[in-house]
Amino acid sequence: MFKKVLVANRGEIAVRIMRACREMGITPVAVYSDVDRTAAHVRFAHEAYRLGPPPAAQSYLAIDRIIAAARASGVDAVHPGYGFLSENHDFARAVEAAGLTFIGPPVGAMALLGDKLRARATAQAAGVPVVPGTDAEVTAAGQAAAFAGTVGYPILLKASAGGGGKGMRVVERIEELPAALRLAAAEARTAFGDERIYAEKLIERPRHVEFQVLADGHGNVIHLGERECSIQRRHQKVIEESPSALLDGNTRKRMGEAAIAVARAGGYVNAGTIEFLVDPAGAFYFLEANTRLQVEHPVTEMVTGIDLVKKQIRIAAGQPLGVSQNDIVFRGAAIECRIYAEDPLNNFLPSVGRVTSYREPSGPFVRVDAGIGMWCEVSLHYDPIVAKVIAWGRTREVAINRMARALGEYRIAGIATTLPFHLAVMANEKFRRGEISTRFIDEEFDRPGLPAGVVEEDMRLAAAVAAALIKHGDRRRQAENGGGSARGGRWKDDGRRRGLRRWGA
Amino acid sequence: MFKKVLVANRGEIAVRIMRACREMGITPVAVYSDVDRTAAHVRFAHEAYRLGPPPAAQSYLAIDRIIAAARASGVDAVHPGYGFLSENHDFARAVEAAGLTFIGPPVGAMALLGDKLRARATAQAAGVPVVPGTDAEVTAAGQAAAFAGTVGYPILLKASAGGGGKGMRVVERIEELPAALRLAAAEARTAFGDERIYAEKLIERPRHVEFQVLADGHGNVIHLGERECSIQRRHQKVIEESPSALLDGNTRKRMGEAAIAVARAGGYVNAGTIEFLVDPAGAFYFLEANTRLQVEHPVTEMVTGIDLVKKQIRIAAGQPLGVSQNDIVFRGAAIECRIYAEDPLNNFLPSVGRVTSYREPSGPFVRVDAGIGMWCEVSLHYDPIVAKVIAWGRTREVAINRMARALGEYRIAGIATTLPFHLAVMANEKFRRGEISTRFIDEEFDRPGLPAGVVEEDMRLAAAVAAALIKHGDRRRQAENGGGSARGGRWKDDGRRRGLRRWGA
Amino acid sequence: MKYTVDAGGVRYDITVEDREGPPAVTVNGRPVAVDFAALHDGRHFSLITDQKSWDVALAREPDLYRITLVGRTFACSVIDDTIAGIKGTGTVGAVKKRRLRTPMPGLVTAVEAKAGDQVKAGDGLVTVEAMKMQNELRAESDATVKEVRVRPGQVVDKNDVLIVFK
Amino acid sequence: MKYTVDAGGVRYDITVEDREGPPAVTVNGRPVAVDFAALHDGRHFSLITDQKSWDVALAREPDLYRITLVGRTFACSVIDDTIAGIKGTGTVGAVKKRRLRTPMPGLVTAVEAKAGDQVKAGDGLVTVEAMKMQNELRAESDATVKEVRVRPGQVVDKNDVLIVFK
Repeated sequence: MFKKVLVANRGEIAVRIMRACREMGITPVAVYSDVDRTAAHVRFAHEAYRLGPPPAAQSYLAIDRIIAAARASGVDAVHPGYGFLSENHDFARAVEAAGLTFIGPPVGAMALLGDKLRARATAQAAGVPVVPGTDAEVTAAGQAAAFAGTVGYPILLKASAGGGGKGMRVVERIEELPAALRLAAAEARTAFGDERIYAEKLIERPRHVEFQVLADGHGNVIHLGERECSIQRRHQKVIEESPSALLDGNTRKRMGEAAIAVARAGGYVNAGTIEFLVDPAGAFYFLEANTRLQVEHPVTEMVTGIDLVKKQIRIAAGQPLGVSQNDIVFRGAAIECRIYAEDPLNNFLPSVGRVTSYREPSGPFVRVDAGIGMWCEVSLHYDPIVAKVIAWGRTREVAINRMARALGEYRIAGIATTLPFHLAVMANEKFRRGEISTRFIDEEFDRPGLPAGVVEEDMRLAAAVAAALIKHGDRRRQAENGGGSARGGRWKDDGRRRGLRRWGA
Repeated sequence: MFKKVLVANRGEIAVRIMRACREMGITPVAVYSDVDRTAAHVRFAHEAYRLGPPPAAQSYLAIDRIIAAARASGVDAVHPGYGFLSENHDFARAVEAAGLTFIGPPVGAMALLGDKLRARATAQAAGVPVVPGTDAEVTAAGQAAAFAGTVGYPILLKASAGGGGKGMRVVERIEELPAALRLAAAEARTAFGDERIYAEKLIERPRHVEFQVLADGHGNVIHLGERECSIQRRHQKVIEESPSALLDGNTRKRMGEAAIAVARAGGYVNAGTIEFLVDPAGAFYFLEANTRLQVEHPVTEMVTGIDLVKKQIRIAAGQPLGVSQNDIVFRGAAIECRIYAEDPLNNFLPSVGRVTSYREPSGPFVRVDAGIGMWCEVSLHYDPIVAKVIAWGRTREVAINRMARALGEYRIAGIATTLPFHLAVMANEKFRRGEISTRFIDEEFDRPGLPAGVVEEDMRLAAAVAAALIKHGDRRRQAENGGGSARGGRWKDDGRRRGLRRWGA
Repeated sequence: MKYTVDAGGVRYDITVEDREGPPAVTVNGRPVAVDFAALHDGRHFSLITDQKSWDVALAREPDLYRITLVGRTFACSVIDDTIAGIKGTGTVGAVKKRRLRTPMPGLVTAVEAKAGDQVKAGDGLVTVEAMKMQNELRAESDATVKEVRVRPGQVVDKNDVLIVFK
Repeated sequence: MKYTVDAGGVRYDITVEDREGPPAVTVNGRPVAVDFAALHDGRHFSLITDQKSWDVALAREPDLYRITLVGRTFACSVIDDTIAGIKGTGTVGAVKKRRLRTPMPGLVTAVEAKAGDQVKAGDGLVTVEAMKMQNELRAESDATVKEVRVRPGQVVDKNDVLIVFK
């Protein structure tokens, strides 16, 4: 087993991976950009190496600097987390060239399944249904129009190297095709350095269901059930759950087998995810493969009891899986809410700043994977995800109620977060009934409502009373201090500390 | 179902119960003594009522004040937690007399099983083995001597109304008997207002194994497996786990059946615990019953997935259990560490003061039930337990490693806590092998060692360097501020805020 | 002492009178039993209003208290009537914002308004790239653009004014 | 600048020299690469020593920094050699404590020493009841009792002196 692992990432996922390392007796090593010098993942690590200035290209995407840190620290292996370099073949190759182990799939499988056109071909060859689409890239509007003629509009143009909604365009009418193709290709070139675009039939009101697979280097491949990830905004998942509320046992079984078939066909080893779309009629289609740990992996951990990061590490170290498909027992339901540093009351605009109050929820069957803490600075340089809250329950309803309780306990002040949005979703009747699709947020949330079970007027009044009493205290201290400025720095700080204690008994 | 529940307790268990209430849509109501005005359980509640001054007799033990708060708030039911009034028949009667529901067993069952002599008789009648002892109280040394003549010394004198080690005396030789009996009776009279003492054979190097039972008002009684609670100090449990590392399947089955038999014989309804001693040869003996929620209930929740507080509330509301014995599936292993405000490096002396730094562990399969938080004051008025850390794993070894990781993450500054002691236990080879008895701490911990995997010298050196750098910063600011006192209140506070930022890049 | 509080757009008239024990408080003329206790840092409070318990966190900004209660933050501005000398003349309320400010630092990637434009509430005005996202800043109410202060490619800091309305 | 630090009973001679970037630090003569960064409140720090990362929390007491690292708190006292003017003469070390103080407030329930007694390390001296427990305070080292300042039944406050040794 490895003695020391470098985590080539930041934020909650770096902390998550280091937790697994510590539990396994492995020394976790952090890397950081200047803006992250006091970030949670640095303070959590056993060793820490500076990479460079804040821009990712000079820090978390700087392959040579990461390799240099890995050499300096003498690690055995590198875990890439998600995002950043996690799906970058060049990085995986560089890690191996340095004589270290890349904790992820083999380079070949990463390249094959990471390319959407090749992945589709792999799935089809394995007998797994794919969304009707073109087998090759489309370079002219005429090719796409011909395809649309066979499946009907709307169609979807997608970047073969794509991800995260980039290089993607919905085309409703033939007239839109030339411009859409040009724009999608341009976006894809900018985002991925690869302008190949292909066309798919647009599945309307689909649900996004993915299967977690685990494969070792000894030919064992199993799946750990599905995750329902239909609650999305701007093509980004915001709430995930396992199991899916809508999958019947037979479909689940067939999809699980399909996921294993794709992984086998792709020569996959390590933890990976096979994504499907499920149409309103219940038919499923292979969508793409994610050749890395997913943000939403905790919901699978909660229902199976299996620590996916530890499995990743053991598989990378050459150990066999140690569990067979029959050993996987699913218990209850788990939900994850991704907490973003965005203001849900102001059009989800990003929020940056310093965390001035911080308290995490805990208690029965609640888990928080966070990358921030008290006094942390949330900067604009990286992904706005600051934490994930995961709740488990014996039923989906219990998990939802527990999540609402946990979200209410979570206090993050100083920056705006999506906590109120998630509270509103947990209280939404359609969500509670499981009536969800990827259009759920657009259809249900013009702007989010209020937490369930709390009367808004009461709450607002309490805030107003608190504000008046704080002002009152400020004024009184100002008077005591001889009329100095109310915003006078240390005088007020000191006054606040001494003076604003409790009135009366 | 109840709409509103008053929690007649404080600290972590009050927060725990309120969490269950919130998840069930029940409004939780807190009561507090003056010293607890800003305590976690008050801030967590939806409503809060003052009881009186800090001494428990005038607050958390003041039945009339609690009933008055219950009436004023209009609750349907009262949850007593553990300790305080949880096993007090008068309180249960007063709650019922006020037309409210007591969330606990019927008064009759509480009285029967709460009395050790009557509980022993009940167990014997149900065919459950008890520790050899006298069937009635012993009032003269001669009676105890006669009993010792049949079972041999040492014997144990115990208060029939007892608990928490009070009114308990080990007697090694006949000469010690008269004084021991007199002292035990005096202690019992002071502690419980009941001086009845009986004698038991002393089981040497026993293990303490208890079974969680759940009984509804419809005749259903099940058990949720055992908890091993052998790691004790001063007759108080400090680490508990489920399952027991040493119980074989057959013994587990027989003990579970015995626990159910005692509960049935006692007419028990609600959640309760049947405690056994297991001798080194593996024989088990009924010890006593706890007619309330136990401190260590979370380990059972983690392995069964059942929320015991919610079950308590539903049972009290008259609902049937909803699960049968066959529905109870045990998964993995869970451990709980009780974090006390005591200094393990200074003979476990109590530590009081203000919490000046606070960060809870979280992440996969870690749970914290805490009654403190940032800026909380830990006073000398109540029990020193401030939090519980619970870790789950697929195996006991995984749970232990996870607990060690979680304890390392837990940061509580401003008061001393038993965190370093627990870290040392998790690293102890005998503990890891499951070689434990109630004498474990005495035998293994003259004084606790250091956290596993951390080299003490490194750590101490880092602390020394930090201290020098802090002093250096203080000095520099002092110089800048024109030689003012280094402990000059606001000047230094302000300087600390502005000045002690990072040096260089 | 009289205070006028704007809590997230709703106005309250609140009086606070010191006395032995907790102060006497009225909200819009109605007495409210209040017990207000600060934790040591002066940034966290426990407020009990008519027995309802609130866990309060405070972030101070210029002319603003951000008050965080369970899962929800209210931007509260307080006018101290005595000092302001306006004694309940009702000047506080939903004041139309005359400037569009950026809530985060970033790069301006698009400007979709020009001086003289009549814009409607919800219209996209300026797009700022931050955190790998294109963030469209929209008009909060109908207004006429007086001045556009940024152009695409410009780097802006948090709270910079992008557009001034008439 | 030279500092002598007693960290939980072990002594370190540490030098800190300011320069561009992180200061130059030696510990017992050996250079240590140090990067020390404070969080906003000045009570939490991130310390990196020779690439090892430490999450540090500070509690200040008179003449004492309590430094909390992972799962462990060290009581650190620092002598600033320049100010103290003793420049490494070795006066810091395991200084025998001349007083027995109570670490918590409570009620004295037993006193088992009297003036003139020779006590040994570990001997129980005074029992203080607090948190429902009887807490026996013991001698830290062999000593002779000079004065007993409390009697059973007396209420004591945290850090009160109970016994003075010769």
